[in-house]
Amino acid sequence: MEKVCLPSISGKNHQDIQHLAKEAGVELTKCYQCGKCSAGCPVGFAMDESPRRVIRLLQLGLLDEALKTHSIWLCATCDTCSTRCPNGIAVAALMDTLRQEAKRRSIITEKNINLFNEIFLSNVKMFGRSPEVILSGLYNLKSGNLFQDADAGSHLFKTGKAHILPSKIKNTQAIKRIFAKCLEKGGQH
Amino acid sequence: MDVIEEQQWEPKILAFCCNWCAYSGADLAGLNRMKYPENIRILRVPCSARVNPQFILRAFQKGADGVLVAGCHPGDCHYATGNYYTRRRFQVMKRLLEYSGIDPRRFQAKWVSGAEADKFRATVTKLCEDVKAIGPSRKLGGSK
Amino acid sequence: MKYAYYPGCSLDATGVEFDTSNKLVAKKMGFDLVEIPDWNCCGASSAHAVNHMLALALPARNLAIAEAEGFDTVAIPCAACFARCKTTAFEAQSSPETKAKISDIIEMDYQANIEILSFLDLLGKKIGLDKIKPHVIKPLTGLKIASYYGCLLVRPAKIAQSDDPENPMVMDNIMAVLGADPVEWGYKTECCGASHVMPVPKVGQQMIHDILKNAQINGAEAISTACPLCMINLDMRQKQLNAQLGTNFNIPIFHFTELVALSFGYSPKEIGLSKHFVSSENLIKDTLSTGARSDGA
Amino acid sequence: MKRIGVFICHCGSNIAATVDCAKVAEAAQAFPGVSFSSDYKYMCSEPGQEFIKDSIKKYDLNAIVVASCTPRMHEHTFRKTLANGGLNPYMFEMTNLREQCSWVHSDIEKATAKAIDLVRMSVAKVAKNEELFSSTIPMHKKALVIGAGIAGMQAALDIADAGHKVVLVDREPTIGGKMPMLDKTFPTMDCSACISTPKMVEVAQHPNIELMAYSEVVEINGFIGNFDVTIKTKAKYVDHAKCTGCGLCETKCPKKVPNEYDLGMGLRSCIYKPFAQAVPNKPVIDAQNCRKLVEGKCGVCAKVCPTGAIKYDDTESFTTDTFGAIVMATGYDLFKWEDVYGEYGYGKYPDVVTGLHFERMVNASGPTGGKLKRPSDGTTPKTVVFIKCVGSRDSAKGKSYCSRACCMYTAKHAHQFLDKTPDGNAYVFYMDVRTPGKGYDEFYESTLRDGAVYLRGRVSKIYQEGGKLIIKGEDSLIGKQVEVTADMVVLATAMVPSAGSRQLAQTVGFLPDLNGWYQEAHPKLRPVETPTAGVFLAGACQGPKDIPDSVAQAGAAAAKVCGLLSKSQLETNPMTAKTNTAICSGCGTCIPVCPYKAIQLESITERDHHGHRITRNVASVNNGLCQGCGACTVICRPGAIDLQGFKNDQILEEVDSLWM
Amino acid sequence: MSDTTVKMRDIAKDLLDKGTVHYIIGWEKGRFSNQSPPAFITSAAHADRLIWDEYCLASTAKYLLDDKFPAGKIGIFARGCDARAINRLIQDGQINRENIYIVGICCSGMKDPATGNTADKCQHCTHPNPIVYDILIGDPVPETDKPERFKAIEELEKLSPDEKHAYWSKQFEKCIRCYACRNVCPACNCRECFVDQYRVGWQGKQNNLAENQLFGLTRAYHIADRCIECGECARACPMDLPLMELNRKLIKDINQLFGPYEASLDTETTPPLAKYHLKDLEEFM
Repeated sequence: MEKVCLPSISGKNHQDIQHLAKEAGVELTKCYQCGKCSAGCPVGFAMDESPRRVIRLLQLGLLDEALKTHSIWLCATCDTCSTRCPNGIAVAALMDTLRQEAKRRSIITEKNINLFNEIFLSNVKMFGRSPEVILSGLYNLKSGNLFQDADAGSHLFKTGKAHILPSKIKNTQAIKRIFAKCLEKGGQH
Repeated sequence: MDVIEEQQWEPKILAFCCNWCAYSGADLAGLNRMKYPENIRILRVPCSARVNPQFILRAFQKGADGVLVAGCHPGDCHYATGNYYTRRRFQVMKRLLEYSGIDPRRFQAKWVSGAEADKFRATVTKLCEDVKAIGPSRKLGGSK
Repeated sequence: MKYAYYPGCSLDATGVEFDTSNKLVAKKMGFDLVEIPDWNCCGASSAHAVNHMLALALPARNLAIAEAEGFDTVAIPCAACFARCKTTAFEAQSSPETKAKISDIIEMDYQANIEILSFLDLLGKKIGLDKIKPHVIKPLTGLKIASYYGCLLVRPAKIAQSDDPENPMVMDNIMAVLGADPVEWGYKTECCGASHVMPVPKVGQQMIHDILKNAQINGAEAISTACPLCMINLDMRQKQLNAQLGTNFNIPIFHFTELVALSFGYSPKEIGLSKHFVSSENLIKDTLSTGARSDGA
Repeated sequence: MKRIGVFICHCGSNIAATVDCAKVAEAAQAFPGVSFSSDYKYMCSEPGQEFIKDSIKKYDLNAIVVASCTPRMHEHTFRKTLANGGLNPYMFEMTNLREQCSWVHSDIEKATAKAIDLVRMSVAKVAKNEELFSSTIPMHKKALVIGAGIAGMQAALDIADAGHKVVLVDREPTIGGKMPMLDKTFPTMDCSACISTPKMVEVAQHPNIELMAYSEVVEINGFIGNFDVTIKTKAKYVDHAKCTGCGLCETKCPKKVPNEYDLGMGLRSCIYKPFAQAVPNKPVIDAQNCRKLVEGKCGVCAKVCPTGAIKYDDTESFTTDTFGAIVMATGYDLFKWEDVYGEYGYGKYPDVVTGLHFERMVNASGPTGGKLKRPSDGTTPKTVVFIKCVGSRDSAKGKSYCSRACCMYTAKHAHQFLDKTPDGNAYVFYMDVRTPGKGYDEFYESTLRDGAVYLRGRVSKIYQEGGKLIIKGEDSLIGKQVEVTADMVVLATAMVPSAGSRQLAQTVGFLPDLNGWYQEAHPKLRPVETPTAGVFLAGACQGPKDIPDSVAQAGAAAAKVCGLLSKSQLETNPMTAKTNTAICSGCGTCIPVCPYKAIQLESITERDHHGHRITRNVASVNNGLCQGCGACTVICRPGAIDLQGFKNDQILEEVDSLWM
Repeated sequence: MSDTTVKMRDIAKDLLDKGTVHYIIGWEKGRFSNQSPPAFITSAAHADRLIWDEYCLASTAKYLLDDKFPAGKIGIFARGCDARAINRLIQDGQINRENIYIVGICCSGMKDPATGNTADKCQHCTHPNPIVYDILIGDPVPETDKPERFKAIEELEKLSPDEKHAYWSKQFEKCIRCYACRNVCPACNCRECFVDQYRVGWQGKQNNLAENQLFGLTRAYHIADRCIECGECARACPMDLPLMELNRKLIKDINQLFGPYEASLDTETTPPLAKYHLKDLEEFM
């Protein structure tokens, strides 16, 4: 069993955590660790640390540990937790914020999810839309599991649910500028 | 005013204290031999809700350098709800005073329980320091 | 009546028959769906995972265009798109700074005053059941249907503003009007895993599995959805699940408007039901025939 | 013209060490109205007081200022001195030179200057003092107890045993409240009915207690010692004077409806007693459902009644009485979880019940005869999940507070279930286990030994799958999700103030706290008093409580009441508000501000300046109710209503005196 | 002659003929074309004296105080401001709704006799249409809540303490303590004003800056949560003190602190300073 030494909150950590909490619009001290969030989490079974424990880590000032969890990537943002939290804590929003922070610090515990997101957004950036075929195609290519969903793929083409040529919007420049501006803002809210 | 007066000047600060909390808080400060400036003059009232904002106006008119209204914390009022009215009255009066050119630091309202001797000491000490920093009050409307 | 219409990327591809049926229903009920000119992807389901501002800006552009076109309501079939747009509107309305920041980024004036409705609420609430009823000529009598809402149509409650975050009834009510028989079940609003099936298949599959299982146990013959992603997940994955988890799922999944269109008398062909992975041919046949019988009787 | 005497006390060296008392006395000599001024070593000492009395005679003084310690210490002492010296005790002001001057300062010069100012203030004030006389108000030696649950009954019995008359009112057809509904009581597990029903009988038979069941307090006027109360007794449609309680009518009544007493799980007839040991043990007719009263048909009960007690034309009746003191004992209700807990099924699932349902089910006199059966299909549950804090400690959906009793009764329920179902599984979802009470934690431990499995975590969702209930939770101690497949779920729902208690509080004239519980006058020192003099609190109406605490508090309230009723009259504090009718324009702004409802408009008749007789309203203060806070005096723009002892002119003089 | 005038006269005749009222308060043409002072019409014969033009500046309501116990009903013409004033007097228990018959007039604002521009008191009017009446003349004119009426206050708030002090000193130097502001104010309906209570000594008699300002601030505080913004005080002031800048400051703060509130829109709502909320803003901790 690994040991946690307290006080662990270096001033830096403390500030960062306060900042992240504020960005996510949550008050960490409100959480009394009842676990209702984690109890109902549909992805919970796959998480390494339950959402409750991620919050606990932050309460104890263990920011890096929190950012290293797979949970923040696995969260599907379904918001079941936030809806049921007896203290009205926006748990899912916190997960988003932590994920973004983790990415900023390039702590990426779920490479595939991150990859998926990147491809998705690069498509949007390129075409203004997200052509599913290209998405899955590219994804399979880069993630190396080439034949994932190949069977389904054929059906999609047969039924005209998927076209080789991506639909794209006219004013792709507008989208590119949006991306530029947002990313330069570093995702800060 | 000329320099000599400046040096001799000691502010006079009037403090309205409710009998049940603030006044006994002040008593406790005495019991504990805490020290605070001599400039404070305590006026005892049954409840902070007895303090008519006109008394404050009057004090400033006569030349008070600072005024404090102190009562029980909300919820602890000996008369159940008195200090809730105090709160509303002086939130309004405080703004009116500021609006009419009285430095906001000259008037303070504070909740001081019978146990908060040190809070009483700290409050009056701070008020006194502030007032000394601002300098003598020009009477309400009055020329210096 | 005219409504701005934001199909979203999926309806342009895997969800094409959702788009078709929406338009058929609109045609029959006599309201126009005007596609937002040159609309872009709303960013779901990745933008919010990466960059907060981006997640607001992408939807905002579409909404701003719709506002500029002078629409007061936009109808959104895809739950994910709906959620992103709602969130954007919510954050813009609750903070002028955010609104300003957004407008600056998209280089358009975004008012955040256009009403955002899921296609589900448009039919079930705004237009209303009583307007649907008269067009039902082929009732889906006795079809045991589980209405599946997923997450984003009902949560976060204060943003989605659905009828109930835990036990929504809009779709069930619509199904009842169509003559179908809505099933009481526990997974109405559980999450289907969204895009997780791609990057983390094991996780996604488990989530889909639980939903199908609960529907099956509660005696559903089919599941009705209101989101192309939920649809594709529940429909396309059944084969895989059966292969990998040894289940025997064969539950037809529908876009809820397909069922509406069906009851309005459109043929499965017109709607494009054949595009589904799990065939609904027999189920439809039986249902409509019982429906016909009950009409005759 | 005032002839003021000023006496500066050294208090040994307590004051004299930092304040030049002689100098202060000398300065005081010059203040307007001062005829005599002196300092003295110990004013409060016997000779010191004599000195004051002598000086009063010698210098013909008619107002006194003593500058010594805090008035909170010796104001009373010196008032007596004045009285003995032949002056009205209120012609007195006290200057606090010790606690608020000498003890907190060290610079003698500055401290002395301040002391002079402080004395000047007192002199300025006393110059405006007027003689005050406290009046007396009669004490009606009779108490009203509202609510006849265990707390109300206990309070009533204690007061009655002390020899005072008590009227005990309850809105239900029977007294007893919730306690008789329970099966067993923790931690001793003695039968709840066995200890509560004898009390009910005792109450009914007590010569000093008048029982008014099926009645409600509708109006309260007056004040401590003299509360005029109107009580409404609902129509019973049965003449209890004639009725012998034989119960024949109940057996013959053709229509059966769900029984409130069993929370709708059992049936009762439309002429009914809530339960077998009800007190009074005589039936009432439920007018909403009785066929005779609704449709005009039937009338069976009248036909079978051997004493002709049935009275279909019965109407509600009103009685008025005067009481010296009132005890509020209105108890609690259970939080309506069905309205908000969608994740638990909004009450759609029949096998998700509350703790009170469980009590009725395991109770031998309950709807299932003490057999635990699933409401849905009547089968015996093998696996039961207990969920704590439903509505408690839940600021999002319920109440932020802890309901205090749930941890214990849940432990009791788990124990009872395992007791009845040896091969059963009991799972308890909890956030904390709170067992502060004699023998409480031991009881909880024993429940663990019985085999109850405690899981630390709030349940996120309950749903039905087949005939079973699936409960999704987290065991936060191992950080894993747990899914329990159960036959039945028992919710420990929060306690909330009983319906209508807020309105009743307003009738009495005090405000409940933010959660609707009755607010005690002081959380530490006056826990059973209310801000309204003469009104006391017993039991859960003041906040969630278990039976022992309720009974204890009832005893305390009773003691306070007895203390009051032992007096034949009360002396009022003369420092109360008073209206100057010449100035009062009757605007009534002061009325809502008074926390004691002490101010009313009364109409007076006088001649106006044209000499016409006119009748107009003015504010009048009831000095039985007025506690002298002065809130009204500030809201009164022309100062028509003023506080004796702290009059506007007195305070203005004090203020002015500082800048003479 | 405006048809409102015609209606006024007809109604007045009718009410007096029928004896519904034993006199009626309105306006008549004064000595000068730009003055229409109040008129008390006691018989139908004189009803034609009544007039409605852009110079009916005076409030009619306050006159009701002079006849608190009338022999019969009093008729009164009332615009938005007069109607609120009547509500004020009713809520303060000074007059009886049963004793008065209100003829409401929808008002589109008066002119300043001096300049001919819209009168100051009307510029910021939020309720030109009477909120209480027995019969109504004219069609309601559009109402807005005129947030800009607080502009001047916000400007003053920006000044430094010294600048504020200087500003108000300059104003109250002018005050001659004629009490016209009090005499026209419908919220000033005490039997004896604090300034006249020499025995208690709320207020010194001297006419100097200190006493003047004490009076000004006290009066403002007295009507803080009851001022109906009729602007009569400022209009009546012979020395042109900007009295509404005091009253509106209090109204503005009260709105911000205790929630939106406009005095005398009804006769039931308790004024904000006569009540409280447990969750009121807490700044004295």
